[in-house]
Amino acid sequence: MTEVETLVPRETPPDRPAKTVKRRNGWQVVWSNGKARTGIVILALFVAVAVCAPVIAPFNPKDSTLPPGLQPGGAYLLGTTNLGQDIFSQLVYGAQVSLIVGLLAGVVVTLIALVIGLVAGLLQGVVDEILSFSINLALVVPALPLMVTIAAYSPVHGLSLIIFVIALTGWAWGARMKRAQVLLLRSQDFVTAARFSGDGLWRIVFRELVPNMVSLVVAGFMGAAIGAIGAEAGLSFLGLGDPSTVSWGSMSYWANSNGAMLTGQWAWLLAPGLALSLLITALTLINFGIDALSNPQLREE
Amino acid sequence: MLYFLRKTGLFVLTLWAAVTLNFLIPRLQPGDPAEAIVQKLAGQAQQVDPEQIRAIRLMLGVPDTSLWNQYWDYLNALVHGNFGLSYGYFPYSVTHMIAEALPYTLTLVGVTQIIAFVAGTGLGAWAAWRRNTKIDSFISLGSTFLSTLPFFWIALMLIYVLANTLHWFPEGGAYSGEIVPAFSSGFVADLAYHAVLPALALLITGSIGWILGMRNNMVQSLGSDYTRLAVAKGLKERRVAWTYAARIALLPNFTGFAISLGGVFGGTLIVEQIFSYPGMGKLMYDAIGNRDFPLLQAIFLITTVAVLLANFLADVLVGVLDPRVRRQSS
Amino acid sequence: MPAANSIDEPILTVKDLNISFVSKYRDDRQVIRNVGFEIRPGEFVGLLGESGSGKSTLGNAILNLLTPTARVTSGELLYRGRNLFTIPAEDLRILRWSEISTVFQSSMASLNPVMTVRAQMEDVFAAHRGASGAKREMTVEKSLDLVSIDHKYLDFYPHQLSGGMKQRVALAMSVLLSPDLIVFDEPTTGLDVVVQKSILSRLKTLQESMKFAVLFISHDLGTVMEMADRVMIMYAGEVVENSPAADALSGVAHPYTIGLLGSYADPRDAEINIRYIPGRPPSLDSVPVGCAFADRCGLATQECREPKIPTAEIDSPAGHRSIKCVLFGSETSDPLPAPTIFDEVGQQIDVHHAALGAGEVVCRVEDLNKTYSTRKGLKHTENHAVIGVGFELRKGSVTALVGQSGSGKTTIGRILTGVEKPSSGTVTVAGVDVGSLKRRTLRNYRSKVQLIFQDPFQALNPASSVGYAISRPLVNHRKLRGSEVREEVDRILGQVGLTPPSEYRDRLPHELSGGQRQRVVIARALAAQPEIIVADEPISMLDVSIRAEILQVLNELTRSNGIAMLYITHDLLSARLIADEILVLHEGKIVETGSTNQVLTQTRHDYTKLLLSSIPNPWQSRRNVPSIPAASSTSARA
Amino acid sequence: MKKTTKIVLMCTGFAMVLTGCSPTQTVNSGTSSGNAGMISQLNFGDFGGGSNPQVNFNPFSPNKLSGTNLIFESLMTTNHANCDSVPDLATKMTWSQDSKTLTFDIRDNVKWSDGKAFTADDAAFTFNLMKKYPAIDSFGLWKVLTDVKATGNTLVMSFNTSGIPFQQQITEQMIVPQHIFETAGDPKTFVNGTAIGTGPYVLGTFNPRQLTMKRNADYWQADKIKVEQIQYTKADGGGQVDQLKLANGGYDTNAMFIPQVEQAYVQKDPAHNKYWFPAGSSITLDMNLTKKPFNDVNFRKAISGGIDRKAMIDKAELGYVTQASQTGLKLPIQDSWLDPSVADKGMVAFDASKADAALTAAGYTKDSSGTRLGLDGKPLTMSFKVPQGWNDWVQAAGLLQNDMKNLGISVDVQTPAPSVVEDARATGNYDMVFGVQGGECNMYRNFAFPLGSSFSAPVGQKASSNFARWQDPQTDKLLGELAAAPDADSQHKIVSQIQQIMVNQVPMIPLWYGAVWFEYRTANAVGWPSKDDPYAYPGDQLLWLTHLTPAK
Repeated sequence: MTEVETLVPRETPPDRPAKTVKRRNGWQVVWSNGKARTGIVILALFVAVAVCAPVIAPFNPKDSTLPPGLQPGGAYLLGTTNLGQDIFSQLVYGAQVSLIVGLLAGVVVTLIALVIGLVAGLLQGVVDEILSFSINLALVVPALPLMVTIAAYSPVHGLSLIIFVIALTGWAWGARMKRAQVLLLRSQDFVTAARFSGDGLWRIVFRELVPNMVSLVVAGFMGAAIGAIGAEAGLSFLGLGDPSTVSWGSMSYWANSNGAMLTGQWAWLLAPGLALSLLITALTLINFGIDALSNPQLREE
Repeated sequence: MLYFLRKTGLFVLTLWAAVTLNFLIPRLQPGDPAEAIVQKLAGQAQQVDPEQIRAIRLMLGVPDTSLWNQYWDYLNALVHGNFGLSYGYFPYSVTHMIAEALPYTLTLVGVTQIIAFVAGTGLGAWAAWRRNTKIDSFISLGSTFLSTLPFFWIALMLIYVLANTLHWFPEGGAYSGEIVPAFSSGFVADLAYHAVLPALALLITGSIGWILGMRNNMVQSLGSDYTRLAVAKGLKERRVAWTYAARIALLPNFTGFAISLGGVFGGTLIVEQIFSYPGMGKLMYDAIGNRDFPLLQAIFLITTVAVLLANFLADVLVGVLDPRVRRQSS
Repeated sequence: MPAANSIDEPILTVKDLNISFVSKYRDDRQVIRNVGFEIRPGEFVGLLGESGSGKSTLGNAILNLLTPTARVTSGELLYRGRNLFTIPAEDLRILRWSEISTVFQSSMASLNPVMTVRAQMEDVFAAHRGASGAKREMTVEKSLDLVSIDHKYLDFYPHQLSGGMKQRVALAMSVLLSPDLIVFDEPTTGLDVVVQKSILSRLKTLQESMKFAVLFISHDLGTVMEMADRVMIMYAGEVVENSPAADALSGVAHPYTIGLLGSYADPRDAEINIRYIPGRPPSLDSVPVGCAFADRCGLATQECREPKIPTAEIDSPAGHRSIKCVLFGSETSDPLPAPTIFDEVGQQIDVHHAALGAGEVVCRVEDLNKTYSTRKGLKHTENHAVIGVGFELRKGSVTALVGQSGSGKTTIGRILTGVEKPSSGTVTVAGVDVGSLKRRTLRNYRSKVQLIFQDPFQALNPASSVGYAISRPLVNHRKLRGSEVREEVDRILGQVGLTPPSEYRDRLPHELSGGQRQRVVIARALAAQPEIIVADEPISMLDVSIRAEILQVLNELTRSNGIAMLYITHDLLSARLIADEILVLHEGKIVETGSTNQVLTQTRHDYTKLLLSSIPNPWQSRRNVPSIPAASSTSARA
Repeated sequence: MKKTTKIVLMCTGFAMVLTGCSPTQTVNSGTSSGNAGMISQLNFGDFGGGSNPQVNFNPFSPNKLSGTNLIFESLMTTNHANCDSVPDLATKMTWSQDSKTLTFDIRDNVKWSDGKAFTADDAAFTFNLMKKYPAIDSFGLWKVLTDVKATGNTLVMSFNTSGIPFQQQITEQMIVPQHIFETAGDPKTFVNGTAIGTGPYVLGTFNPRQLTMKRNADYWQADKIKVEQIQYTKADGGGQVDQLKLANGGYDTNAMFIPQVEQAYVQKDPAHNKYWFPAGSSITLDMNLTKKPFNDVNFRKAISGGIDRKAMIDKAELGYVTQASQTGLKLPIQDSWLDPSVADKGMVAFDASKADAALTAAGYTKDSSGTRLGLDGKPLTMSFKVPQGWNDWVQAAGLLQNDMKNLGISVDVQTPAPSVVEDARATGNYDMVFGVQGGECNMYRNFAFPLGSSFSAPVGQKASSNFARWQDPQTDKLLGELAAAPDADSQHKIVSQIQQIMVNQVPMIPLWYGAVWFEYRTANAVGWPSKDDPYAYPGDQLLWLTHLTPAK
């Protein structure tokens, strides 16, 4: 082994009080990572914008009573759409959709993955075989075509559909990771020890296994959220989202189909793409910090 | 032996499940291909004569038997490799349409996937080898940033800048209309010329995953004892970097690469859509719009089987490349 | 081969070396502090230290393989006069392996898993085509002959070789270019004792024939002392003693050296005496002013807390000694301290024994068999892990189950705890056959049987506090509630020596040292008030200086609580210390059994003899040195 | 590795530019050089066939490529600008007194492009083929036809009822060569690659990117055809890219939607870039008349006045269209059919407060929070299904949603896939949808499809075209009379009565006339039909192709 010094935890002699021991919890590890810190700040800004959208946005994003097709400038920071809607206001409100999709789809995907991973990892035999098979199946069925097909044929379009589609196609990878992690953890001595301490299955799951999967779960959540935000934008761009919601994806869709490139309405096309990019950058940066939680080798020294 | 049997059994089972899913998904939704065709013909400014729908339904032979019967017919037809006639391109057969589209996708996406993998892996390895230098931050931060840009957005920007503004490349299509598609040098050059922009879009986004993945793996393998021992052995840098660090770091990427090559058969929907590239992705998008079940099913099937096969082959191949796995599987 | 005239010129000189780990986010940690030493041609130098002492960093520094976060802040590393830190990269590359080669700790990880043994060995020649003719005489095949490995293994991949074989390959590889210096970094850690012994003797033979110098880095003083001409003892980043091995064993040495040596004895001796050093090495973040060892040293005086600790340079008949301790003064003329004063170093362990056959039988194992069957294709192989084993565990007494890895000792432990079912035979506890227990009843059974694990780092949930871990058996098995639980947790923490309990109750495992963790593991086992404790190698992962301490805790608690303990180990010395009865297990069968004394002093079976000979004993190969000087004086006092 | 590969690719790209391997923008519109008085080539844009067009010049196929209608001709051509039938392969058409026999005089001296003579037998064969294969009888002609026979140079068709409603479908049926189709097997799956026809053009070259049609020198009125070659180019990327190409003058004519046409197209080349978006069918608001509150005529009437059609026209439709008349007629082309008693030509004025009052008067009161209540006292909510991707409709629906909100009615705009909307509409599983109604020359078809009870079905079963499920004996009676009405006068009378039903009963709410997209350039050819000279409709290609002359 290399660097024994960095891997061995700091030790305190029993006769010396432990006051010098600083506990670095998960949040501190993430925050101590410069990239992650930047990401958190950007994300916080987005959240603030989304929450305060009614205050920040000068117009109702769906209000189509403004003069249509204006170039950026003046009262209309980024111009107006062909329908006479304020692009800047749409951009501000779009943050809401992206964040909500990211959050909800992330939670749903993570929950499905966690439950399936836990069950498959804990129960051996037929249940595990079936679940592992489903995981492998879900991994090989091409996600994008499936997503597009379901989205295209769904009788209802809207955020819930997008979240449903993302969840349906996105859970398998996380489930596989979590199953592997459970298999690894359940063979650990401390799990055996908990059994010898008389703990029941549920307590072992929630006190011994789950807490040790936190970084994996959080990283999985971030990954799912990033994927969901991207997928929402992609589906919306293909016109498979809900065109009446104001999201960055649907803005791009409308900009593209209404010839923003043609009429030189740059801001209409550029802004949502850049906003998306910035949000995903923020989440990716935070994920670096979370990686450091689970993989000390990546910690910034 | 048992390992192989088990693997094959699983493969067949997965195949069956995928085939069944392919059958079910398009059919679980309402809608009628004949209506879709008539609607498309009529557009928004012409009223539709109900007789037309009847006639087209008659023409396509849209099945009206039970789902169960359709399923058996479907399985039966599959076994015989008969995918039937496309609805959207009636009277052309599904096989014909796929044979038309597949070469474009395979060359464009296949070639770019390979280039993306080679380039991405190389860049990732280079960044890891020079880790914590400017080159490393340039490569890893640059690719991280690019990876956050929405794919369609990159494609649109490429079109705008390189095609619309600078006129360096055509906006879309696989070749220009004047040229007769044939295996002539002129046509191949024209194909390549048209493929530049979509390939660029695919390369930009496609190589990022490999860059970041390779960099991570390689950083780990560089820290490993066998690499450090290789340095201690006084091996030349190149030898250490490639034979020791990169070779092992490459293995986990390899499976992913094989699977992505399998995915090539499905085309890349968004690229082909934006660049109107006549490949499998665009064919599928049209098939969805046309409710062209026979075509859609076949595309799904090909894609899934390709991914499955690639997965299977990747397992075998990794077994060849990685003696550790070889032993477990023998 | 070093030229004859350079025999006294050091080949490697380290001068005033300081190394720090630097980080953007915390203060630099100085891990190597003012280290200087020399290695002469053909010399066998041992570098000793516990985990965290900086010995591996020092080894890496000599190979110039420091990780990017480690910075050499000052000092020189001279190889035959050339500073390896500053010579051009290509010169360094050429020098590597042809002059200095190495064997890493774990060949599991140090051999490239995707290259054959031959390819990895031939790589060396390819990289050093310019090596002189003499060095080319060695071939891959010859080198394998040197370590007695069949040539067919050349075309094998590392994972197809056993751990011992891999280490032999690594050894063969290290001599390919006949280097003048080989750095061994814990080369036998993790290997079975018997294998370890054979590799070390092979190394010794090779070194004697090829005359290369060796820097042997290890935590195991016993092993090193057997082989080394000279030993360097590291503590908290400093070399506190650098002496000929014979001098280090003379009983007059740095108190830390004395303390470390206290952990060794010959288990066959009628009366043995083991000492341990209480406390832990300081954290490298806050090394105390003055002598870093002062906090643990029974001989520490005010002088030891002064910032400048002098290094005594002493010439002895065996060679030169450098000792950084105020007891030795600073001038060569200063007299050596008297041997007797070192009696105050460390603490003697105090263990009790029960008479053989005393105490009621709580567990009876009869004709136990365990067969694992594996199917590989159509081939069906059976592996008999345990064959016809029978023994009894008695209240308040300790039974040691001794054997090599793979002897089936762990399987017996797992069957006894109900984790696995026997193929045949019975394990009877309180009239119930353990093998017949079902899920529900097994849970009850576990309140009677507890486990102590080998690896304290794995045995505690990193996410739960110490208090939580200990409270679970109390709640589940003893049905305690509320404040009862809390009081009992505190009481048990006190029992295992983690006082004051309030200091430890809410800590997370990573905030504890290895020894403290093992105490927590013991506390958790005790909390269930079991009748039987199965301890599986409970000290093998701990630092040498504190092993005895944990043994003492175990011994004390089982006896005072009237618990029957099955102590599973490969180490006869530790068995000698706490067991009343020893069962020697070899290939699934018990080959020898009897009272501890009987087994060790009237050894009948060859296998037991082999195990005994594998125990590192610093004094064994140096019969000229008086046997166990510290022991004689303290046993007189006891 | 990456670097080198990329450079190679770039080099191929550049090399082609340098060696003149033409980039797209030179794939330009046609030129008028060449033979004096001739136009050497015009570029017509897309030629259909999906993303990967395959050879298909079978006039019976729904997937036939554009240009098929330049290869084949019909007996008569309808001028959609004034609904006149213009002689083509037939020189004359005569109805019998009872409207049950139709006689065509077939033109002499017409040749198939392979040199064989065209005869009345070819025409008879064409119709009888449709009898044999009902799948290619797109308009169900053989429901009313009983016999088609060629005698000399006349073609006689017999009907079991009045054939007048089918006149346009019969005259417009493209006539195929018997000598090719009788050996071609099943006409459903025949792709007709040789494309032998009588029309002004013959097939030039085809690949999935480009289709060219060459002038047929043997065409019976070849002297009127000045365009030597027509080139169709596959639309790249649809939307933006194609629009850009149009704006840059890449097409001589095209039929595509282009946003902000003045700014994005005309302004790019004001001298040559022109457009004319004449009216097509009415885009209507179809309400499910089996449901409350749509079954209440007062409700329908009231909300009709509360819809700001002008906003829809200006915003969703970018001002390209005009308001549709409540009469169901396509104005101003069908002005002559207008019942003079209908006020304002049936143009419903937007008056939100009046609509509000009317709703209240009809019993739809508002509660304290301004929510409109139904007659049952529950808040009025309704869904509006709009096909996903039909963007102008989606935007118009959004505007309607606003209008309804102002009336206190909440409308939930849903945008499922088009097929889902169709399915919902056909089975009556909807509240509100957009419809495309009328606009044809034949008044029976205009009103029968949306209003005839025989085209309806109970909720749950698929209706064929009367999706609103208007069931009215009076309407059915009028439609029956209209189908049989032999002369213009009687037809006018009946249509007036139907207009009264439309205006008073409001079975559907026409909103605007769907635009027929038509952009054209006068750089190479002049004589296009236009707003100022609407001698033909954009779809009447044969009519305007015979009018085009080279630009000066």
